[in-house]
Amino acid sequence: MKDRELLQLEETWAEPRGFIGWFKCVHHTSIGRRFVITAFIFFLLGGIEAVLMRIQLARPENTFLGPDLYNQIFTMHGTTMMFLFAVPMMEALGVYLVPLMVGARNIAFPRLNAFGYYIYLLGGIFLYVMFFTGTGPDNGWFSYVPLAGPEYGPGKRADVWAQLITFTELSALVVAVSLIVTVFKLRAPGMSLNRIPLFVWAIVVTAFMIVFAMPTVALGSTCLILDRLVGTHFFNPAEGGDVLLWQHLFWFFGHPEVYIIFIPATGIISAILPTFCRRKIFGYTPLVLSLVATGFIAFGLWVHHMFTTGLPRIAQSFFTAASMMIAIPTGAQIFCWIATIWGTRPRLRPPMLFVLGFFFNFLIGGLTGVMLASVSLDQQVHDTFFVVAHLHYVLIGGSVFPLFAGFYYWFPKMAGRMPGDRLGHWNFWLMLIGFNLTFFPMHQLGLKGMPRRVYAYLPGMGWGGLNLLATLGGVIMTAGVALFLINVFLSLRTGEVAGENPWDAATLEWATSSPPPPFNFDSLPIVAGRDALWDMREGHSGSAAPAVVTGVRGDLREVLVTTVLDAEPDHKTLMPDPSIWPFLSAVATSGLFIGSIFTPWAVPVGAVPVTIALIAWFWPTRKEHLERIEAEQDHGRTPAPPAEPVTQGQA
Amino acid sequence: MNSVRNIIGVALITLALASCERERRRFNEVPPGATANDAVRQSVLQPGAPQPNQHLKSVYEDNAWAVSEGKRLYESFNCVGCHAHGGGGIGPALMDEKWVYGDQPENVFSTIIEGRPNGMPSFRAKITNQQAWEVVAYVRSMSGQLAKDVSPSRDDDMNIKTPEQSKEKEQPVTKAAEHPK
Amino acid sequence: MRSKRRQWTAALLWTVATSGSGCAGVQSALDPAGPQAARINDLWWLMLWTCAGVFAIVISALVAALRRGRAQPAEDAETERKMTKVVAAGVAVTTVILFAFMISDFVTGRALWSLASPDAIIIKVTGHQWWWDFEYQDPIPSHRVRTANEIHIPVGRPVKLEMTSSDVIHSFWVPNLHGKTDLLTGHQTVTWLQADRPGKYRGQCAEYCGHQHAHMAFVVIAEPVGQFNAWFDNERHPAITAANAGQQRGQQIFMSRTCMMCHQIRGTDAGGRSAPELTHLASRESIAAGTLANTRDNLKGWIVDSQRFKPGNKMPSHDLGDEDLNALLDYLESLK
Amino acid sequence: MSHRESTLDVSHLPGYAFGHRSLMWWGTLGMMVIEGTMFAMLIGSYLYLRGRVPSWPPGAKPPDLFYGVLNTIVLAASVLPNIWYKRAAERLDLKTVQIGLLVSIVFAIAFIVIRVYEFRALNVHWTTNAYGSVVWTLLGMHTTHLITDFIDTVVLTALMFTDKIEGKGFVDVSENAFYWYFVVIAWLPIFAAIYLLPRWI
Repeated sequence: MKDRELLQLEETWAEPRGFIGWFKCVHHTSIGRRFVITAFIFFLLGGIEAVLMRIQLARPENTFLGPDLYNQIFTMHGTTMMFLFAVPMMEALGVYLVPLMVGARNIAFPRLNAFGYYIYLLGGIFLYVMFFTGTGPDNGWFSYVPLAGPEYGPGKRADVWAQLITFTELSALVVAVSLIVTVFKLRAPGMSLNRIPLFVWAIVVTAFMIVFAMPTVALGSTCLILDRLVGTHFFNPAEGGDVLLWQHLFWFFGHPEVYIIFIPATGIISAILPTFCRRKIFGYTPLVLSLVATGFIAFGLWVHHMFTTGLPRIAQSFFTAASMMIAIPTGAQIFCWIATIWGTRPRLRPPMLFVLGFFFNFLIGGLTGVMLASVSLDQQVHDTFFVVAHLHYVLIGGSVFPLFAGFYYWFPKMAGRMPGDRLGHWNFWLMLIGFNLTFFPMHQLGLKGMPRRVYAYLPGMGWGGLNLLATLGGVIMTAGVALFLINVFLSLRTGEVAGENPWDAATLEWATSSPPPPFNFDSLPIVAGRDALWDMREGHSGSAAPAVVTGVRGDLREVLVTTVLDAEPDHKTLMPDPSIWPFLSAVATSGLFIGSIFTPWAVPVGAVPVTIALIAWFWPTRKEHLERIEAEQDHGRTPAPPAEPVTQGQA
Repeated sequence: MNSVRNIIGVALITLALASCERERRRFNEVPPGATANDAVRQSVLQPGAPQPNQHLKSVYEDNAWAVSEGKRLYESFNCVGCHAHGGGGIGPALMDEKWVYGDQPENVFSTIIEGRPNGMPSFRAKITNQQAWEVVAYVRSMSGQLAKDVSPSRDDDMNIKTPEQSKEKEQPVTKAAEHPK
Repeated sequence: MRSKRRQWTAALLWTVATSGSGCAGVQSALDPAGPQAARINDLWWLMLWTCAGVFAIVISALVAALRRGRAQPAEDAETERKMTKVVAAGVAVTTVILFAFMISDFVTGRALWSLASPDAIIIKVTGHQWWWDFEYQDPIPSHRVRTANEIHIPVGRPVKLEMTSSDVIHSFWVPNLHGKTDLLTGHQTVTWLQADRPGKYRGQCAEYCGHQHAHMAFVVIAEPVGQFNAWFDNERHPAITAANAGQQRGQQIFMSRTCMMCHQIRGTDAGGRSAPELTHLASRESIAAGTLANTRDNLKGWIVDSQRFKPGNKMPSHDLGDEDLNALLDYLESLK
Repeated sequence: MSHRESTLDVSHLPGYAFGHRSLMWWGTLGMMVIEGTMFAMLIGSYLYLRGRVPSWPPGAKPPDLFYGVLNTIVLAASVLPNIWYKRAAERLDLKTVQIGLLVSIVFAIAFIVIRVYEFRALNVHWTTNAYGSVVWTLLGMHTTHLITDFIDTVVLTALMFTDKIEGKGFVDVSENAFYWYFVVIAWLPIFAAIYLLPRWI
């Protein structure tokens, strides 16, 4: 690539500067980086809430937090971790990495992706502003009716929770659609379905689960707000409604949600293991099939959250079977990973350490999960600290540990510098020991009868010692996370400069500079095999530069669109220019959402600015129009009449 | 430009304070004027120029939890028996604009504590002052006197009347001279 | 080397946690006193040791995978084929174990429901925000006994609990006897209990139900049939008439102040249903839903300022004079 | 892509494409799946609530059929102009597209007006009981889609009457028609739920 073309690309794809410019960015790396940082800040906030809870529970009948504040804090902890950290963080990694891994210049719908981020950001700010003005939700992250209903949930607390759900699931849905279309239509030529990296497979399966699960909780939270503000009777038992309808709607989303959090973590592990074991992943096809199987079965086992509500026993036994069946694909994945590690003596750098930590913790979480699948045992341990231990072993052990592995693994790509190795080891060991000290005693607490979400417990129950141990563990784990922060800040300044491919990995994101330029690749790569970079190196050991695509205009934001199955070049299209309108639409939509808590008239009135902003977003500017005309009539060819018959059939 | 910023700042602070107050859970604070206040005159007919009552702002009127407690007590003390859900029956309607013994919080408080002729029992010593002030706040919300975001929504029972939250604010009229219903 | 140390810490942690602090406990699922809790306890130990075995095997496979082999392994087809067979075997074993768990669960489940019998004692349970209302059902209305936060059951005889909630969702759970069952507004859920050995079995609400969810406990007292019948007859009688002057004055205060608006004492004209029934308050061990021992000081503290013990509960605070307060306490302590 | 040469020239490829080859088609499909799941869940809740009461509809007459059937006919008929201007768009025939869009706007106004009468003919208010709530929410959700797609069509029509005509514009018009098919097809189960189920179950 000659310098002149590189300069032209640089100038065409440059991201706007300045304060206002910040809100106009549309490139997936700038939006993805903000997404990751915002989600991590909410992770820290959720962690602080967890520490406050642990301090209150350290001693029987502690008075550090009163019941009202404790209930708000445990709800904020659950809501922040599940809706503001876990799902957005996994999607953020997808937004940053998937376009790079499939060899595209940008995500499919860049402005829609930016809109999704701003809705998520404004939703998070809205929740925390309401929390600090005393309106923090206090009905749990599941917000069961009738406690969250109009009669027993006075004030606006339950509405704040329900509206936050509307924010986060709108953001998740929008980003999920962008990710799916990116993977289906913008892959580099040659990347057929069986050459897609496993991390990208995981993100696609997650995106599909989001698209099918999130609308259910959107409907549920809308019905709850209608019940509370407009006087409908969805959940009013006296007027034909049913309190269990809320539980069904919530958990039909709830269980896929926890797999939405877990499956990207399996993708991270499948991306890290080949690099550190220096061999191709063992069992690519079984791993992909396991991902898809987990995605499907996840929708069939939500009633195991409701085993104690007296549903007919035949229904419960079906869900027991489904809950146990889902352990098979997960087991297959673990066996394939161990087979990948077999005999390779991997380099134990921080990413690999966190993956090994994942194996240790997730196994305990998975096995207790299988125990919880049985109705009779679940009747004893449901809604006790045994379940708190299980969920933290699968969420922290199963998702946060691989996430930290991913942070260390992709930190050179995002920041251009290597993360500190020694601090990395300290961070890992403190988190591993702190995590196990905090949550392993909770299995015992649950079996000794300590229910969940209690702000205090009587002295004579025999729970004091284990709770104190858990609190100490919590302090150690917090120290571990603090070390991670220190490591990040230190490495940003003094870390050694990381080249294009510090770990000698195989996926395409390592084929460009770190951090990648706003146009990702100097020239679009052509994929030769499943492990793109390794195959290129072996295949072209002798000849010149690896195969690339030419003919994509450098003076316009033009990208190559390829077919779904075999990623053969199909046509070219223009990516939209940076624009302020996605941000303004997000602000208008937030105004509508927040206003509708206080008066139903905010919906029709608020819809006007939203419509205006969306129309302005869509309306092509003169510049965009001229660019499109030029791109479509490139080299004097009139817009190709749709000769190919294949396009006709799709009415 | 900074005047606009000031206005927005002030608006946000007042909003924050309002929502702070609306959401506070006052478990054991006894409200001001909780002592039996017998300085309340029922009638506007007084020798000389009529002196207005010493108006008393009950703190429960901005507190959503206290008003919902008032609603719970309104049902468990069987006020429903005579006043129904505000529509009235044996007792007068509480959701309309007509008030015989005054609509101000201190008037309603003394009506509950003193009792009234034609059937209103006296609840002196039968309910604590905190409970009485909570019921007062709820009774005033039935005719829409309270802010919309403080008044309670519908309850999980048969849907008899519009929730206090969506009740239009009535302009109270004290018909002391008129023959009480 | 490092992974070896981690394997040791895992084994150490596991044994310390499970055996160290023992299985006894005031409210423990591992200390069964009834047939159902015993069956679930057996299922628990079966699953625990199987899963511990699976955990040990997989972790040792991982450790072996880390230690074995050369830096640059040859990915020849032969090892790949062998590896595929091992992984397939692993998945097959996983499926078999899961199937075994499922069958054992179904068998245990059937046993849990086999207690249903016609001559069981039927108790109607109504959950309120933050206390339990129990009513022993009887075909003769006058024999029905209503009590709060404490129930007595005869040893060895099944008890049927027909449960519903009057406000939010609660969950009835006494770990020593059986698993939990939710109390749902607008639904009636049923559960069966039986105690095989006499004793006091504490239970607690297990579904988050608001401010004082943490202090919504109850006690199930299992006793031989003779003691149970004696208790039941006493409960059936209305409250004893006040004997001495102090108690009469206490009763007069009870009737003239706020107490009669919410509480019921059978045999007097205090008939409030929105608070625990006090006809035989003195015969109970605890007050405030299992939070405070039933002593004179606790009762006094509870009446004067209940928010100090359970902030947010529905019992109002009272500023009675000392002498009125003592008379009231005398009366309440006479309600055997 | 059988043989591998060091560079692959794609400069000859067209600048836009219709149908499932375009990104917009997949984005619209994503939108449909999301809305479709929400409608399916709402109808699922409708059937769940049906199971909670002995007789259906509880304490109310079933909605009058007249306006519902009329609107269904108008909706079904509105598919015709959509097919017409979708084909014209794929032929890049601007004149026909402009006329087709205007006709579909007339249809859109027609069924939004009829929809107002439908709401009045439901014979139940959303605060009456759970049946009323779920019926109003079902009809309300579908009406939101009618209005949003009506605004989409108006904006596209306005664009087609400006001088900013390009290939991508025609693709957007084609996808708008494609989304309109979803709004019509989604109406059928909702129509059955609101108007027919109260009479059958």
